[in-house]
Amino acid sequence: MKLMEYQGKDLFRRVGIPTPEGVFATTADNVKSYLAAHPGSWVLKSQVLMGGRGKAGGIKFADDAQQGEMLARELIGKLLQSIQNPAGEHVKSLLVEEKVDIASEAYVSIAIDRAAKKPIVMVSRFGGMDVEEVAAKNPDDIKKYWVDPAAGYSPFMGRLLAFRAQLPDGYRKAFPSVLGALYTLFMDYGATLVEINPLVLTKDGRVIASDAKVELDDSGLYKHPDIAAWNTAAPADEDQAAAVAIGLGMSNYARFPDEPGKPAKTVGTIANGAGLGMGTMDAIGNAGGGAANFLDIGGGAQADLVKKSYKLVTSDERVKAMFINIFGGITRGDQVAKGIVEALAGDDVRKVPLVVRLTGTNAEEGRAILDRAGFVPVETMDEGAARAVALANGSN
Amino acid sequence: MKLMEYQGKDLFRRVGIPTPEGVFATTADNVKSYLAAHPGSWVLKSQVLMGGRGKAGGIKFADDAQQGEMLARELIGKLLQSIQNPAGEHVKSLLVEEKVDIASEAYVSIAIDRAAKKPIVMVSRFGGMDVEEVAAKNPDDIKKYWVDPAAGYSPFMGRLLAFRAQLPDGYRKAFPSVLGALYTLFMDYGATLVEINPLVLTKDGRVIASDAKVELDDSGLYKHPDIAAWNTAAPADEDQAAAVAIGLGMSNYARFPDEPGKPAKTVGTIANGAGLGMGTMDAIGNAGGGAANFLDIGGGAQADLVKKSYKLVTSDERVKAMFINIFGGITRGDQVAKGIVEALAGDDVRKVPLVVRLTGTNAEEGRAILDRAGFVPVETMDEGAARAVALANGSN
Amino acid sequence: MAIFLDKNSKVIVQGITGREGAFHTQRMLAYGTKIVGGVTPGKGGTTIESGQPVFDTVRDAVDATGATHSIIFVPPFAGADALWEAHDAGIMLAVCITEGIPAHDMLRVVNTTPGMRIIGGNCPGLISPGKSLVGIMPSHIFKEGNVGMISRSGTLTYEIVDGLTRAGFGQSTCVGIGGDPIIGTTFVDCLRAFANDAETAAIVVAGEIGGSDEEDAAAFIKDHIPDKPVVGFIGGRSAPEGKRLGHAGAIISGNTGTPESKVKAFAAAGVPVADRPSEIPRLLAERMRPVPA
Amino acid sequence: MAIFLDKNSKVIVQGITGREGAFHTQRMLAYGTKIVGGVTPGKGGTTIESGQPVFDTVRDAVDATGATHSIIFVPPFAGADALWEAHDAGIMLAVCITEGIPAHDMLRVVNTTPGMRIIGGNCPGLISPGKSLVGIMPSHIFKEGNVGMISRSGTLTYEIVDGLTRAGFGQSTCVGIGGDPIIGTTFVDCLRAFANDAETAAIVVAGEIGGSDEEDAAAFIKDHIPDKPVVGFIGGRSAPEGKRLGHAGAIISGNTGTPESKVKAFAAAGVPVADRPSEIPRLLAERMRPVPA
Repeated sequence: MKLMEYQGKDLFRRVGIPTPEGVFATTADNVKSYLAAHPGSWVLKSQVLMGGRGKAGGIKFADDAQQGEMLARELIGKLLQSIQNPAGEHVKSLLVEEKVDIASEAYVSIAIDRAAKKPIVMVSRFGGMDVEEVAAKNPDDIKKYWVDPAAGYSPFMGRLLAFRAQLPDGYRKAFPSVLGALYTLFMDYGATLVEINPLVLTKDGRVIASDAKVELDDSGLYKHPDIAAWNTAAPADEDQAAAVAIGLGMSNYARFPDEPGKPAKTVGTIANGAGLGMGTMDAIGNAGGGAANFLDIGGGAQADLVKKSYKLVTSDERVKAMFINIFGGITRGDQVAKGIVEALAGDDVRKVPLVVRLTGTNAEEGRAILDRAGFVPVETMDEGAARAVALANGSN
Repeated sequence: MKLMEYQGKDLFRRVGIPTPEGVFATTADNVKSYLAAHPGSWVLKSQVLMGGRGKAGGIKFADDAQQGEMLARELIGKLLQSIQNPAGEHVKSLLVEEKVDIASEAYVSIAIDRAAKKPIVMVSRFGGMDVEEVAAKNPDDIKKYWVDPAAGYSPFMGRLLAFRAQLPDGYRKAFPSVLGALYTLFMDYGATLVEINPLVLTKDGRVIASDAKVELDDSGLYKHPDIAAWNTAAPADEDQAAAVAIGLGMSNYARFPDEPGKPAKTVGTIANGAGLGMGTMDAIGNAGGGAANFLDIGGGAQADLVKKSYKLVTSDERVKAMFINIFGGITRGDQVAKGIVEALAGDDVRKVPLVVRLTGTNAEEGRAILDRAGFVPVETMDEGAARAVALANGSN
Repeated sequence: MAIFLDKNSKVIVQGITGREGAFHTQRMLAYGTKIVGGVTPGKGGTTIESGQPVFDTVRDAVDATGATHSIIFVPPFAGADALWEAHDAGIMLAVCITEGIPAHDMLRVVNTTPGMRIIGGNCPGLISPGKSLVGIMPSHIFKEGNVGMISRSGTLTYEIVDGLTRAGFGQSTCVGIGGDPIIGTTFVDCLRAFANDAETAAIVVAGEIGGSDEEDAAAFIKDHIPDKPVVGFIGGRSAPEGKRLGHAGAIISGNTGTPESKVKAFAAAGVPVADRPSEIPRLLAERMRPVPA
Repeated sequence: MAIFLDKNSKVIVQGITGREGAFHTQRMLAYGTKIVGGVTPGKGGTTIESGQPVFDTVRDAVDATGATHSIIFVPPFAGADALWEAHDAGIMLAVCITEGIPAHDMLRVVNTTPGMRIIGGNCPGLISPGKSLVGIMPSHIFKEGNVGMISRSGTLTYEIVDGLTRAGFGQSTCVGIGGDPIIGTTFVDCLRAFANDAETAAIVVAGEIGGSDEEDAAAFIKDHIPDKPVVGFIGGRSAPEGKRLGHAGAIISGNTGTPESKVKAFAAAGVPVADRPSEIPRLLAERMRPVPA
């Protein structure tokens, strides 16, 4: 679960990371009244999850209430688009923050290093810019430290990184405790990424988190019902929301936008297991078609979930044919077949030409069910993919 | 720092350990009005640190407000005495708690195992009684588990202990989480001991901490200023308070009560280091005398602390002679000598015959200072002890 | 002797009386796995229908049976606890089927269970065909042989193995390492074991987009496996960038974890990458009967 | 070769520019200790008056000097951090002088610094007389020789060593293990090292009331040190029960940690316990010239 900046900063304040003064606003009136009550120079920051927000015009500066109101009206509802996010994202809210006098900008983040199986801390004195660019140009400008999660964080790690990354002197006193608080957030809230870019050193000597990027592990969200509710209140991704709505995991369904120069995404796919799901997409591609989506029904799916999944995939109007590819392990072929038959029998689903491949656990029982419904499955994944592509292209 | 029961239960509630309904009371009127507002059967528990409170008559039962007020008047101000604590302790406050219907009583504690360097959890199905007696009679009735502090607590430990200790079935569901909360308390508050005796299973199936014994590590108290303030508000031990008042550690000063059949405690002692402090006491004993106290000025003490320590020890009217025994390491002989000379020069101290032994770091400088004040130190600890005992006995 | 698991390995099932645990216990017994008992707190002292004893704790189970292997079927919130309990009881290898264990739980578990090999979580388990199955794979598709197989995915493994078996390539051991961000045993751990296993003559590595496990595997193969043919596969190569697909690992962003990066790494290690699972047997066959020099 | 420390050990001082650190650095240098540098964050790149370089971090210090030993003079709240930093940098032995480190900090440190020997905290350190001093002991009272000495107390060690030296018994190594509840190195750790040290012919163990370290030591001596004479001492034997005296260890309650229990344990191991420090040389002398059988 990706958090918006204002949500990330809420967590920052809980663990004691200094953030700029400010207020969260959903209307231009909010902004106007806050600025009227708090004269000074303020920044209006669009609250979106996409990258490249600044370049897309999502950040504005206001020196009085009138200007603030005007800019807020301009921003709220605006569609921000960037190179990373050509589809763009609508601005629904703003974070209004004090404009601080910047002496220096640093970068700091903590993520999970899968290979090392440890949290990795990264620090650079080149903050406020795209860190991947820094990493590409001069990898040595980013200093890394792997924390042993058994021992946990200790301040020397912050000192070591500050010295090695050559952060300006002004950071040194605050940095070990800011990093310690960030580590606490990372561990206590089950984050997969926490990032402050930039961590600002102000001209009057304060160290402040000017931005906040936080991603939480979905599997651990149940430990934090208050934060899980943030997600429910504002689902960040339509596909995730749709998946959750039918009882799938958040990452079990994804639609793929059409890509110029590639085959149209006209084949819907359903498979059991993420690996086979990906393999099924790839097979559609190998057969010259375009998979409209990825959908993994998971392990041990019952008939009802299969039915709902079928309905979800066919709700995408682009889908002209469907390939259901099941290699039973925990998942039992009879349940899948039952779900297919029920789905096709219902009045509430859009019917498209369907190819089924069914093997593994209880495959024979499943084939028998499909057989009774007059449906003959294919034998292999390659064969099924080729057939589904042909059907989507109007052949039979 | 030992906590009173009501303070321990405050911490229990912070970590989610169930405690009986109730209220803390410092006057009989408190008790009366609470019982008037909350009809039922209540227990009045004297808040003291000493053991054997129940046998000493410190626990009473009341069924209405009038009875409660009467019993509270009786208890508050009463001197409780037990075999463990013949000197006794005055009751200053009460904890009034619901009288629960007990189905079963278990014992659970977590302490630091010095040898294993790990927290040790102990569980017994024989709660509500003296656990040392249980341990002595049938050690196998107490089940132990050593937690790896790097991995921390996990619920299987609670299940394992509940099964091994044969706790009644009613405990099983709640026990792993109660123990987990107790472990959290132990770690988060830097406890050296947390004990629930008894952990009650009520007839209506609740698992409740009926008593609370918590000891916190003094060295870690600075991390919990709110709790450290409890201690300041109600110092549990006069000696500890006196030590802290002059700038010593809480455990650096202890007076010893007179013991029947042993020499009168007439020799005051001051040494540097706990080991030498104990050795000095022992030397007084070996010389046929009685050390009135233990006082360790610590490492690197300055003259002022030596002066204040002298004043503290001689404030005990039993002290007829004093033995100051210094083997300089971090502590420098000149500072000690300076402190002694200043103490003896002051008008505000009671002067008793004094023996000084001074060796180690800067001993020569120290001896020169004493020499200038007309004072000749002895050469060895044994010699000094013998001389101090003789002086206390009126010889010269 | 295959890797990690042979026919004498004594296995217990944590969660033996649960729905999944009970179902797969019977499947494993049917395959010949030496299931010596199981654990369900509160059901200690009973036996399951097929006769295996149930214990309250893993310690009890290990003390009574001498089990060295465990397979775990518990809900996600209890996954870390089950692994720690297995470690505490002296289990040497634990297969964690449970899906959805919080990543930070696993982070702490893998760093505090020295000496215990963990397979998974979120994995289909382990099979040494003809010897023992400690997992949930459909066992009939496997066949005893000399190809070692490692995969991040469950069902994709079945797809590939099915093809291998049909083509006549039996397997020494197949390991589904799991697709979660933090797993106990990596490709490299398995490769190290296969490299030293006399019964394994060739290896199939079935990876996915995302993460750097495949790149790490390629580097290990290049340096340490000069003498056994290895064939690779990368699932999800047609996925658009930035999409999270089921396995938390399978997300592409920046230059790490792209299909190109993985294919390049395998190529540098002399490992051919199949475009589709059905190609794997052919690539293997070409390399298992090398033209004499 | 003494134990833990010899004349070639390269030592750094954590907190070298602080009051205590600076003072004892000069004392150690005067004794001949190979102090190769020190650490004070923010003072990296400077040198102290006697010429040793100061570094910002322990890693920098170890990288530049190859130090293997460290002595720590930092405030209590920074004690655990200093020990973890030493471990992180690959220090093999760290002497922690700092007094008052929270017990739970030490609990976590000693369980998460595998491979590094910690002496202390709240200890006077380590000396191999004539070779090297990594501690704060008054060095002039020590003399090179073949008696190993271990003690929980600082000043009591001096008292005893002074007596040994005056009686002609030099020392191989003296270790002040510290009096805190959780310490890095115990009596048993030292005894194991002394048992295997060719230069140590006899051992003095100076214990205290409280805890069970002396009982553990006695058990170890009984089982593993049949051939070297050991003499014991127990401080605080005249203390009334239930009084906490300075060292957190020195508290008597119940039957554990009583003087009787310790004396009995030593007696069972054939270890005489001196009634006063001044008796130790005599007890040692009686055992170091055994009557020929």
